[in-house]
Amino acid sequence: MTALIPQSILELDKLVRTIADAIAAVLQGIGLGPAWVTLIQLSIACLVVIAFAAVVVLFLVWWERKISAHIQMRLGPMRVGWHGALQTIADAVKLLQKEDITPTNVDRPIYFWAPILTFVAAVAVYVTIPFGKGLIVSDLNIGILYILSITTFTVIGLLMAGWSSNNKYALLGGFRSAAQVISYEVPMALAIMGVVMFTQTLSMVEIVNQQQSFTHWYIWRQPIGFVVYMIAATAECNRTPFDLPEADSELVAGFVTEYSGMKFAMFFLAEFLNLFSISAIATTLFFGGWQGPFLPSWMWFMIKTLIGVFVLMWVRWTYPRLRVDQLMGFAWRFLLPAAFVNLILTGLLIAVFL
Amino acid sequence: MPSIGLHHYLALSAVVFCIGIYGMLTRRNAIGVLMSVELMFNAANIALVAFGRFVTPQLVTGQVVAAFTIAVAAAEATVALAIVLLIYQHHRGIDVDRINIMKW
Amino acid sequence: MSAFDLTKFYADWQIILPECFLFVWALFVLTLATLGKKDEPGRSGTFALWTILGALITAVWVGVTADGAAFGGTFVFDRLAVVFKEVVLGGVILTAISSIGTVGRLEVHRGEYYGLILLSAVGMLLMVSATELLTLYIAIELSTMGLYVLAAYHKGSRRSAEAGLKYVILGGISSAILLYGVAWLYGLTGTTNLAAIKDAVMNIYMSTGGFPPAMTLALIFVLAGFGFKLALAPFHMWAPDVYEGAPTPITAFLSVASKAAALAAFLRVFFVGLESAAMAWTQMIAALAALGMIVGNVTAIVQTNIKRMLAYSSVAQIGYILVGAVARDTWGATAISFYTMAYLFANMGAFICVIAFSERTGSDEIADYNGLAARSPVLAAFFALFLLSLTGIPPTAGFLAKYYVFLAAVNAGYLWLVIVGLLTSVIALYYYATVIRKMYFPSGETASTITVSKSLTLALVISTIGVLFFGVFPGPFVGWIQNAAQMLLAGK
Amino acid sequence: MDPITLAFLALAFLIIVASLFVVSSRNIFHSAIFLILALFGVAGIFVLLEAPFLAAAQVLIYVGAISILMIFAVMLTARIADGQLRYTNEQVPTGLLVSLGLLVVMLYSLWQTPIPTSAAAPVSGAGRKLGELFLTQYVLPFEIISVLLLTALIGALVIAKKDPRAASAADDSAADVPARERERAVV
Repeated sequence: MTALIPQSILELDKLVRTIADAIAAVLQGIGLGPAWVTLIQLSIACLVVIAFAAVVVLFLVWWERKISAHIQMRLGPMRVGWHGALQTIADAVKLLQKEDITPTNVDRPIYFWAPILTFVAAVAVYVTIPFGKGLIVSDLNIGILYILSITTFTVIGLLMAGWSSNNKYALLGGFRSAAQVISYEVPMALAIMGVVMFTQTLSMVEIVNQQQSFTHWYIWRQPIGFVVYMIAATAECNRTPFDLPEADSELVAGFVTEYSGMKFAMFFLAEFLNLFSISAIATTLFFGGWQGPFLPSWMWFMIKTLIGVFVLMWVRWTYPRLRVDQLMGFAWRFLLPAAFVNLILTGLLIAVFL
Repeated sequence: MPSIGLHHYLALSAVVFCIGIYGMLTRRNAIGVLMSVELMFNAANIALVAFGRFVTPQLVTGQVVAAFTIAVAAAEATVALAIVLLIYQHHRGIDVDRINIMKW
Repeated sequence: MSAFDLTKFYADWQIILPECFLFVWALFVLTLATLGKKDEPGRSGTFALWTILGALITAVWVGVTADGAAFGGTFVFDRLAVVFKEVVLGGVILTAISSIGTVGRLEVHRGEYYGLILLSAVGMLLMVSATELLTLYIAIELSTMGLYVLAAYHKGSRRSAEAGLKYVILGGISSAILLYGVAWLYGLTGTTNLAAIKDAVMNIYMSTGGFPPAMTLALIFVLAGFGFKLALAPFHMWAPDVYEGAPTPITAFLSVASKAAALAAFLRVFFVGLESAAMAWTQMIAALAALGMIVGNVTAIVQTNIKRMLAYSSVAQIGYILVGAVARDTWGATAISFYTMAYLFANMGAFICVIAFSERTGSDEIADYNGLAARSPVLAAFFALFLLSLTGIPPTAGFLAKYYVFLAAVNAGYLWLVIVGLLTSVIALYYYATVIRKMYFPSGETASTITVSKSLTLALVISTIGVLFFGVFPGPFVGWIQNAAQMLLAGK
Repeated sequence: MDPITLAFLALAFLIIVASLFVVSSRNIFHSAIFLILALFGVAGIFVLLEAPFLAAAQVLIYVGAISILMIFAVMLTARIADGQLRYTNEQVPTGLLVSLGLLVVMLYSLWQTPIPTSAAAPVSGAGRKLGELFLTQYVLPFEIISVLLLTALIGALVIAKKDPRAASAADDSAADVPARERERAVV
């Protein structure tokens, strides 16, 4: 048992494989068909991913607070745990204990489901992210397209929240947010298509496999695509400088105005889950995913992704917010043409050199 | 329970289509009517993909047609909703029964 | 993947040159519309006109030089396509000329008006040539998409907005029904290519000795979808409202050009693709044609608005046209094509008269046509001529058209349908004559004189030439159309 | 019962119930949400029919664009309080009769129609195949659909763009939403 732990850190994928096989053996022992076995394995994998996501969020919230604090020459949370490391847990416990207020005139079923939908959509993205060699819940052959389509549910969640709260700030916030997300989704999808044109596949694992070495990273072939993706993705998850939907100074807190307690926590969680997943997708598409020397694959993946997250946080605490018309104008007048140009250049490159 | 075959999918598609017809006949709200139309489009898509899967599995014709249909539905919804907004500016409402300066 | 075949590529794109031409220039017109600070009505209109003329010439040129199929048999440029493309483009030209006044009164988006007409025309041209259900379906959608917008183009007018809404909702429903029919046809035959569908239907018939009920149902769906597009009774309920509310040039456009294109598609689908299933649809078409003639003509009597009257009259006209379809032979196809051509000039002309009248008086009421002969003898004479052609009085093209259609039906043994047609023609004569009587024998005093703008006069003259020329010298054209119909039915 | 059967039944149930709510819900916003549910169910059916690419496209365009557009229109034209108004017209009996009659006829004719099915395995990698077909066999419809989308884009802009002189004040983002939708559809 003691020998298992260091091995598991180094070769997590083998460990996972072993556990999965063990489960399969047990299930087959009960007498279930192969389809059922796969289904149950997938469900367990999903649960594991959800647990992982929870841990990631706990860490990210703390990290963001520390980074923002240090950017602003403060210390940030210091009391609970080492450098406040356990602060998030304390906060989470507090949030869960808070009274879950439902205002009187809300559209109840919609009000109830909006945060759940947003949260589920955020988690569902993790299904096709390759966390390491063999560490993927399900390698769909439409992987990246699946991610694009699942994220659209986030918008629905925002709109549901904005509408059902029966509050003009919430409604405006929901509107703005939805308009923003669907505007930036177009250049984002186009930027991703640039990579897909090279890879000739939509499968995330395949995309990673094609970036064997440092020089094969797609960022070298898709610099414009990468920049467009990063900007659009930042806007997608409503972070500064694109955080208009929640602009506290104008809209109170946008679509989350009327939410409290557990439901608010879900929106909060979803936001950080999205932050991590856009960085993870960038890692997979542009930085070779889990490929890297010496270290175990999952560790490479985490390092690259967390660097990405750090950059996003850095940007957030450095730049001011855009105006709403600048926001739309930027998406349609600059980002979209840039994405198209990238697509055309990519096509030419492939036609000429490949 | 026999295994699920073409006829099951077609039956589902027929049910959805008829629900769409019902909605189109009874809805008062213009957007409600458009939603019913979307249901009908989807019924057709289910039928197309099911036929494609079971009748010509080696070709993907059904899927091709369905993909085009989705795009057509998007275009149509865009124009329709733009006109709905225009109507709203005129009538302050989008109740199809009240939109009757001309005899329907 | 096979290597890129440049020769084939050129051959394919040469066939759809008219469409490409129209599309590229439509883009140009649209760009032009956004460039100028305020777009003058004349500029876009002139460009649009030259564009359509160019497309017309291109269509003739392609028809002469590159006869054949392209894109793996999904698109053909046969003689039927030439005939109907010229008809459609003729309708578009007349629409563009008669729109100049209407567009001049628009405050914004003048260029886009022409752009949308051109884009819609692209869809119509494609409809005429499509021999594959998917291509056909999307072409139909393209042609109606522009029309939805154009129907609602008078944004300040409630009626126009209402027309747009009704058109887009019913258009959506009809396209969903059509698509459902297409889906089932595809499922039952395993293909979307009309020629292949023909064979598959034949096989089904040979092997089972009949048509499975699902095939009949699919036919009904397809027929209903086309019925909506053609404003064929009982699927015509959108037509009067849309006709009344839409800007009048657009009314003319969608009552003529879009119907002509839909008829060409109808011919291809029913005379070619579903030819083997003729037994299943002939009776249905006969019933619908009779219903159309009766409902259209009877309802037209009580209308007080000229546009609504013409709407119901065109419901009846479609009924007459479909009388030709029961023959489902060369003669039937010829009669339908000829009728479409005659209908183009007569109906278009009638609508242009309505435009000319309402431009000066702002009214579409039949009562206001009282004493038009005194106010503007020329306009009244034109209008009377077009109405007579719609009724089917010699020597107009309308007479010959009706004659051919009825002849085809008699040959096919549908005497009762012809009798219905003749009886309803009498009703038609009654309400057309009422208008003519009002114009020439006014009751009460008449108002000031009416002048007709130059562009509208040009359009009226073109229409008149069409109505009279095809009524007096039909010979060469009928021969040409017959040839086209033969080639269509022979599956060439 | 194997998982496929179970999944089909569950999805069919979901689609039918959601569709019924779409056409009968008193609150139009709820209708929109149920429409999304139904459309998502249809995407599930596509997965069962081994058309995953289409399922993703369905979600991306229907859920991500068309439904959002609908919700936007609902938000711009309705209020929560409207939920209690009459929501259907007097045609309910007719509608029931027509749709149930049509359903019976359709189901009967399906029942009576033998459809020759092929037992061959569906083509693998349908997404790639689809892409190839779009640019070879179906290049013409593919080009037409882009013209169609352009037309819809221009049309929607012309219609929804506020007249500089029109006094009516609608919400800010109404005008450019359709444009976005069109672009999404292209993607």
